[in-house]
Amino acid sequence: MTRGRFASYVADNQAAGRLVVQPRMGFATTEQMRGGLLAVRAARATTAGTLTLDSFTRVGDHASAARALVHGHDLNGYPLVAHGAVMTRAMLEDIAADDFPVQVRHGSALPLGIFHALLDAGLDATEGGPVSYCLPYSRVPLRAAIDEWAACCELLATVGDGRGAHLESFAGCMLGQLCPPSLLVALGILEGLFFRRHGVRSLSLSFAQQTNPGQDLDALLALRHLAAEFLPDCDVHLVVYTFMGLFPRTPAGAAEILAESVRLAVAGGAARLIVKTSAEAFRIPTVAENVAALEFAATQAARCAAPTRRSFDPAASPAYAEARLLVEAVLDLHPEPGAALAAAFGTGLLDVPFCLHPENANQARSRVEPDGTLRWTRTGRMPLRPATGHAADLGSAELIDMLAFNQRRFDAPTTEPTTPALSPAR
Amino acid sequence: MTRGRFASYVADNQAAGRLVVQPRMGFATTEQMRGGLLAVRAARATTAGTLTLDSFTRVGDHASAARALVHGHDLNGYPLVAHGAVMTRAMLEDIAADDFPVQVRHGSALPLGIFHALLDAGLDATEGGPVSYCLPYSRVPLRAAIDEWAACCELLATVGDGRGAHLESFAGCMLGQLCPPSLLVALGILEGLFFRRHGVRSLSLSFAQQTNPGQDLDALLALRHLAAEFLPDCDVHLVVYTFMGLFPRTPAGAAEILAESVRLAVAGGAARLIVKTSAEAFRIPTVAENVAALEFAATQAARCAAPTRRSFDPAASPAYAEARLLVEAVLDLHPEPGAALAAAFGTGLLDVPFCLHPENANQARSRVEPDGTLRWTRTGRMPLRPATGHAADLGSAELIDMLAFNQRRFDAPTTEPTTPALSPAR
Amino acid sequence: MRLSTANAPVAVLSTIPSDSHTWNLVYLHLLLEEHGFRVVNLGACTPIDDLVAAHLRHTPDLVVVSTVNGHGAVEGEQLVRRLRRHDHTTPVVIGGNLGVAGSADERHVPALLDAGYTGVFVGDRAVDDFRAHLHTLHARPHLAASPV
Amino acid sequence: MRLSTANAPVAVLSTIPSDSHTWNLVYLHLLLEEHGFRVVNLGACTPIDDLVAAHLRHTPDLVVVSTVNGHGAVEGEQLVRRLRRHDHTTPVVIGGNLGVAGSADERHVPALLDAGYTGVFVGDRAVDDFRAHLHTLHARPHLAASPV
Repeated sequence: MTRGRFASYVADNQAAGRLVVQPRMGFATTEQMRGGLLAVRAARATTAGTLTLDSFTRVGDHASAARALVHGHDLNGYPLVAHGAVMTRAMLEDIAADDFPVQVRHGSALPLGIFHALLDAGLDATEGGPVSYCLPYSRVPLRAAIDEWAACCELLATVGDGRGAHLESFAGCMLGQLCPPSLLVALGILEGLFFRRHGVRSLSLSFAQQTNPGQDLDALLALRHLAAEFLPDCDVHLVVYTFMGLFPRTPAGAAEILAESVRLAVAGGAARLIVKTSAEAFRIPTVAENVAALEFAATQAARCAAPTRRSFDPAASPAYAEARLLVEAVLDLHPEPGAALAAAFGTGLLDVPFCLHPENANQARSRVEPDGTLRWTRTGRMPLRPATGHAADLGSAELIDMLAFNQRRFDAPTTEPTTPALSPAR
Repeated sequence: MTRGRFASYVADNQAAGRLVVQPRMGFATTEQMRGGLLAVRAARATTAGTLTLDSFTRVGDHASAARALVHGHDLNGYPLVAHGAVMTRAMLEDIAADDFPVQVRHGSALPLGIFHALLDAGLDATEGGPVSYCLPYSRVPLRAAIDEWAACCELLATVGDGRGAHLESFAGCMLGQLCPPSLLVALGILEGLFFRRHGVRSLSLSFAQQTNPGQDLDALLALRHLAAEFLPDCDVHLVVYTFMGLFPRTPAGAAEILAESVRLAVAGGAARLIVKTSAEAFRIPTVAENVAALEFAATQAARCAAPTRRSFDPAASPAYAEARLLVEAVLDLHPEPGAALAAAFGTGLLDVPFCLHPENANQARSRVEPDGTLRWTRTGRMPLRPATGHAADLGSAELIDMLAFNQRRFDAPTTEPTTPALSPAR
Repeated sequence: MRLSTANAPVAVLSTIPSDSHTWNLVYLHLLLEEHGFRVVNLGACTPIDDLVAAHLRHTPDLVVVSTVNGHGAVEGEQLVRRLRRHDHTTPVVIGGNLGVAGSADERHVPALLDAGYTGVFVGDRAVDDFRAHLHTLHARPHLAASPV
Repeated sequence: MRLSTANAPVAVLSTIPSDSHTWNLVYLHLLLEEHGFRVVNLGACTPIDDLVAAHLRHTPDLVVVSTVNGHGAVEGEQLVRRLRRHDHTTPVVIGGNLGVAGSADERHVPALLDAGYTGVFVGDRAVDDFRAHLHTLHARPHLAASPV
């Protein structure tokens, strides 16, 4: 398997027992962005760099991004297309290298311009997906996103010195929270198959920490098992995201949720972790806060036992069972993964709970159990069974309660049920 | 004749009796550049905007320009390609318009990248030429510059709404000083023919103020007459440059040399003037100094008598006689103006005095007479006769004396011969 | 996300063109329903044209713009100016995090009210204030049919 | 620009890659000739590769870099570092306006000397100092054959 810069770095470190940790980070000016990357590179941790793009760039409104730069207004990320390849190469000079690969994170449903810009700038790693960057983040018709992502994958597949570029599916992070893991796992495999169909062979599959570590570990192991089954000819690594929802507000709570995500990554065989910081509940973190989180995560990872190859019994895994069912049902719709995904959402065979995209059925509902486990309360037309004994209807107060589950779990652990042990849920 | 934004603005103002005045101006950042353009636009004068590019961009070293921007180092102009089209459009937003056209000034021998960038940014006026931006400013082989400028012209000719873009020949400014005007006029006509051959029909021909106003006026009138003869099917206007050499150091001297260039422009029927400022002898002028110079020039222009269509007798014009001889001799070499120019320099039929380009014969020499008139002391293989009674050899002290002629003439006018009257030299 | 009566007042719920956050929209959807509204929820990254079209189609009794990505001050203003070309009277409110520096949101309030919003809800009390505002709307005659 | 004797010392005269000014080069050419040098004048915008090639071909007794466009501090340093890879002994001097802010040139002098120049000439006395420097070079044995 040939690997580009990003995948080689991750694989080499995983082989050496080191977890690659990575921030979310994007600043408006090249000077700020360079400063942030230099700090991440210098952190006492095995880091990869991140260029998070701003919201204007994400939606293709580069004129607004450029206007903000000219007038000295702030942006919530790095405007890659407005700055362009020449400036971005200079910004990355003597930073991005084989020992410090940089990934572009963008959130765009129609990212062809972003793909051209990042490749022109000499970068070769990014993330997203036709479903995972369309349904949660846009009103773009799914078919348009699928077509454009196909073109993006084919562009990625042609670049570089024959090693190709790296693409991470964001499907394991859909909406950040409240989605039962089996659907996240299924979507990850389906986007992986889509990437592979369009020429990308170096890819990563993501999974975002949810509300019960046992359930999360089961999901991560199921994802790894399914990747081996469905993508045997690809170079695949797993990436874990520290919880993306309402974040603990206390320093101790923020540290503990981050530590839990590190343990999940190591135990689940993930090669890479996207961290959050103690400032996350309040504002966009500073560079120093990001560095502190990266170094804390690295320390935690070093303390974990070396990941033993766990015996994983698919027959006993709830996530595996549901995810495999969903993947196979979708693939039965059409031989092309893209067309199959479009048909699946069109018919409600896939249905992301709480997702407002016009083409998502939005009939499925889920809830957080007292122990943090995510359960289906309504499955719409998906071939899954909802858990019994729950009202599907939900009020605003209850929603807030569910969204704040991890905040309560980590900020006031003594008043909550004991944090569940880290073993796969049954 | 269809005209683009730049040429229409200039022609309309000339028809209304207003001289368009224009600074040299280029800054590193979009914020500074926007501020400069806004100030020029707001000046109490009929102004056009200028984007002068930096030296790195001029030689195609966009990485160095971008590196300087990222590290906050200064640049001596606006790095158009490093900033790129998206940022430049934002920089120009609500500034560049039909009532304030902006011209890109660059000095590049191989400017195709610059042409693409300026057109992408929505601009449609620039300047230079295959000879005038190659011989004085680079070591680029003349044939390479000619080929690239041909491609640039053909690109310009295809853009816009069918009105095409505007191109100014810089040939009338070769080396800025010490070149007898007849050669400058001839090169202007030859570059104009080259532009026309490659599709550009909206063009301007330049002439830089030298050391004797009578000789300058004769040259400008000859240039206009030759343009009518050789470029009858083009939209052509004339542009005068305030003296480009060692500038007077006293405020009074700087004002008077600028005023003299205004009188030259008006009397010679030029539509546009590129000004210099009172700071010119010491450093790159500030925005305020540029605005002051533009407003001063406008005031001076308003005081001049409306330009009467002077009777011009080509048979009595020294500049016309020599320029026409040179143009016809060059055109005899090859039916293609580009190939003819290359052959002319290759054989020494054209020879720019003091020009160090490896393909310039550099056998011709000139000197400044006591009254400021520029005369040939050696003509190399050009079909011209040198003035008699002069040694061609020149020492360093004498060179400095000649370069400083205008400094002396305007800084200490009482100790010098009376400033010659503004009437064509005979 | 539940059925409302046909004569219930209508709220169009939207965000700004560059904002991809939706949990705020899911929450407000439920909250507005609990206050008797039928909700047209336009979801993430709503182009202003889509909002205007929805406005003209649904003739809502209330327009709610919720944004947290930091571009609310800029795009929120553009949005309401566009909307006000078509409609000078319907209450249009905005809330969330309006700028990149969260705590400085208050300074954007006057400009947004000037631009055409009838309410701007920022800071820790934003949700409470918004709920109170919904109750004052209920006092208006054409909304009286739909108490919570 | 005049003929020199075959055994005259050789000066390579250049500017930096981005500098298109040449009157300074024309002047220094004459000045160097008047001090007995045969001059190889490389003209405007000399790429560093061209300078290195000329240096290797002509094995000059002196290299003079003159620049006025404001990039001298940056490109002048790159230039001499490249040259010093091939030659540690030949005098290499630089002068002119080294930065965009003319009067602050003095601050670039130490870095340029560190990088490998044997002389840096800036400010109002630059030309006088350079002429004096040329006279000190004449005191060196291999240049003794060519007094002014």
